[in-house]
Amino acid sequence: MNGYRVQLLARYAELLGAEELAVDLPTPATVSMLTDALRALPGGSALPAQPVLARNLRIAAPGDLIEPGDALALLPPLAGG
Amino acid sequence: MNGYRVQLLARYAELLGAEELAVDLPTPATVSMLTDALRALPGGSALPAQPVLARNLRIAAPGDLIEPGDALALLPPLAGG
Amino acid sequence: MTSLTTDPIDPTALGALVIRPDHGAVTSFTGHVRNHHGGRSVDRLSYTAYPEMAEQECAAIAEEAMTRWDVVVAIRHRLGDLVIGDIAVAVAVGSAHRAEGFATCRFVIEEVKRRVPIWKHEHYADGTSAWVDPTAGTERRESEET
Amino acid sequence: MTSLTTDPIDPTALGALVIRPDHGAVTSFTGHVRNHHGGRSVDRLSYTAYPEMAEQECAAIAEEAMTRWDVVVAIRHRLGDLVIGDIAVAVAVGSAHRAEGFATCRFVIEEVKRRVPIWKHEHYADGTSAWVDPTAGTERRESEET
Repeated sequence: MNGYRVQLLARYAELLGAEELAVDLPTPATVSMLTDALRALPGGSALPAQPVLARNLRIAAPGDLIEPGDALALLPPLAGG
Repeated sequence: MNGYRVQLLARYAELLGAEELAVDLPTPATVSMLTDALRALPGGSALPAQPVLARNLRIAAPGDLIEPGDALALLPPLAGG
Repeated sequence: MTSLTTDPIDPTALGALVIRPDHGAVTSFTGHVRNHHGGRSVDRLSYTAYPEMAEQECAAIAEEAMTRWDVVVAIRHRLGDLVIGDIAVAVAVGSAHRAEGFATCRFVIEEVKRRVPIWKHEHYADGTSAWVDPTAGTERRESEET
Repeated sequence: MTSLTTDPIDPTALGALVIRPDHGAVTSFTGHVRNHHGGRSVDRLSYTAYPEMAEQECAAIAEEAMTRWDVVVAIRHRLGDLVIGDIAVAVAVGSAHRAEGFATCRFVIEEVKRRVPIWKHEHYADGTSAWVDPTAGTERRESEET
């Protein structure tokens, strides 16, 4: 098991009641393992089935591997501009 | 014969050495009669064969009639913007 | 260059950043806070970002535009509380010719809306508020978005 | 509204004229004095107009645009002496959506260049000067004009 820190942005921070969470996952861990773990948390059921995760400032695919120390952030649908 | 006052703009004022000229023309007079008369003046030979004339703030055709009291202006090729 | 700001955006100052002595054209777009959205009356809103990624995306968009066209690009997006009429986003493009200025400016604002991680929380006249989700209700989005 | 001015043009102020509370987009174009033209080095230039007709044409262009699209249009053209980088012409378009903002802004600047009786007298680095004639030398015009 390894620990991962995830930032939650905008509406997702409200849903999960935190701007950052720590999640433990088996190794090797994928993006979808992390997002599934987040969806299992209180408030997490309102997340989409495959919420968008940024890994090191780039959008990651569900099957991408993540590593402890990665900058991870869960992004609601963008609404800038 | 009637008298017509014509404004000369930009380069055409330089060519003809005046910002406004008075020209006498037989009645009825057309745009091309006026522009031909201007081309016969000193410096006027550098004008194009059919220079653009505005009559009452609208571009006129060579065959259009002009009347004394019309706002007449000879316009070089536009270069705004 | 920093694209995110909590200060009011000044289009004149932004345009001055992209003008070169050999360039004759500056094409700009500013997106302003509107008084309505999705049929509801909006009083004010606040923008929040994932700042590190938003800065990186803005820089990447400008870089892509400047690779594709012979232009200079500046992007600003305001964060925090805004009221009706305030400028939320501004794009300025300096170019030699206006055709490429218009093409670049349109490209950049489309990419900013598509790629930059920024979110909008609207406060309505009836006292309620909501996060804007452009993926919810395609019809509304097409008719409402600037 | 008066389109001709001898004062410096402020894009921020012009944009403020076209923004309505229900509009989210302002698209702008500014044309600036360049340091070269037709292969010659330009120091400064002066613009002169046939003012009554130029005002009428600017008003007519704005009116045509506002008939064709649901937009608010402002046009400014500066007259008199300008130096490199100065704004010679500015168009600002307020709209609900950005597509019509871009379309209108492009239409207006094209029409201003095509129809508004204004002339440009360029002063070159070598001390000479000339009236610009866009009809003389089509190739140079296409490659040089903003």
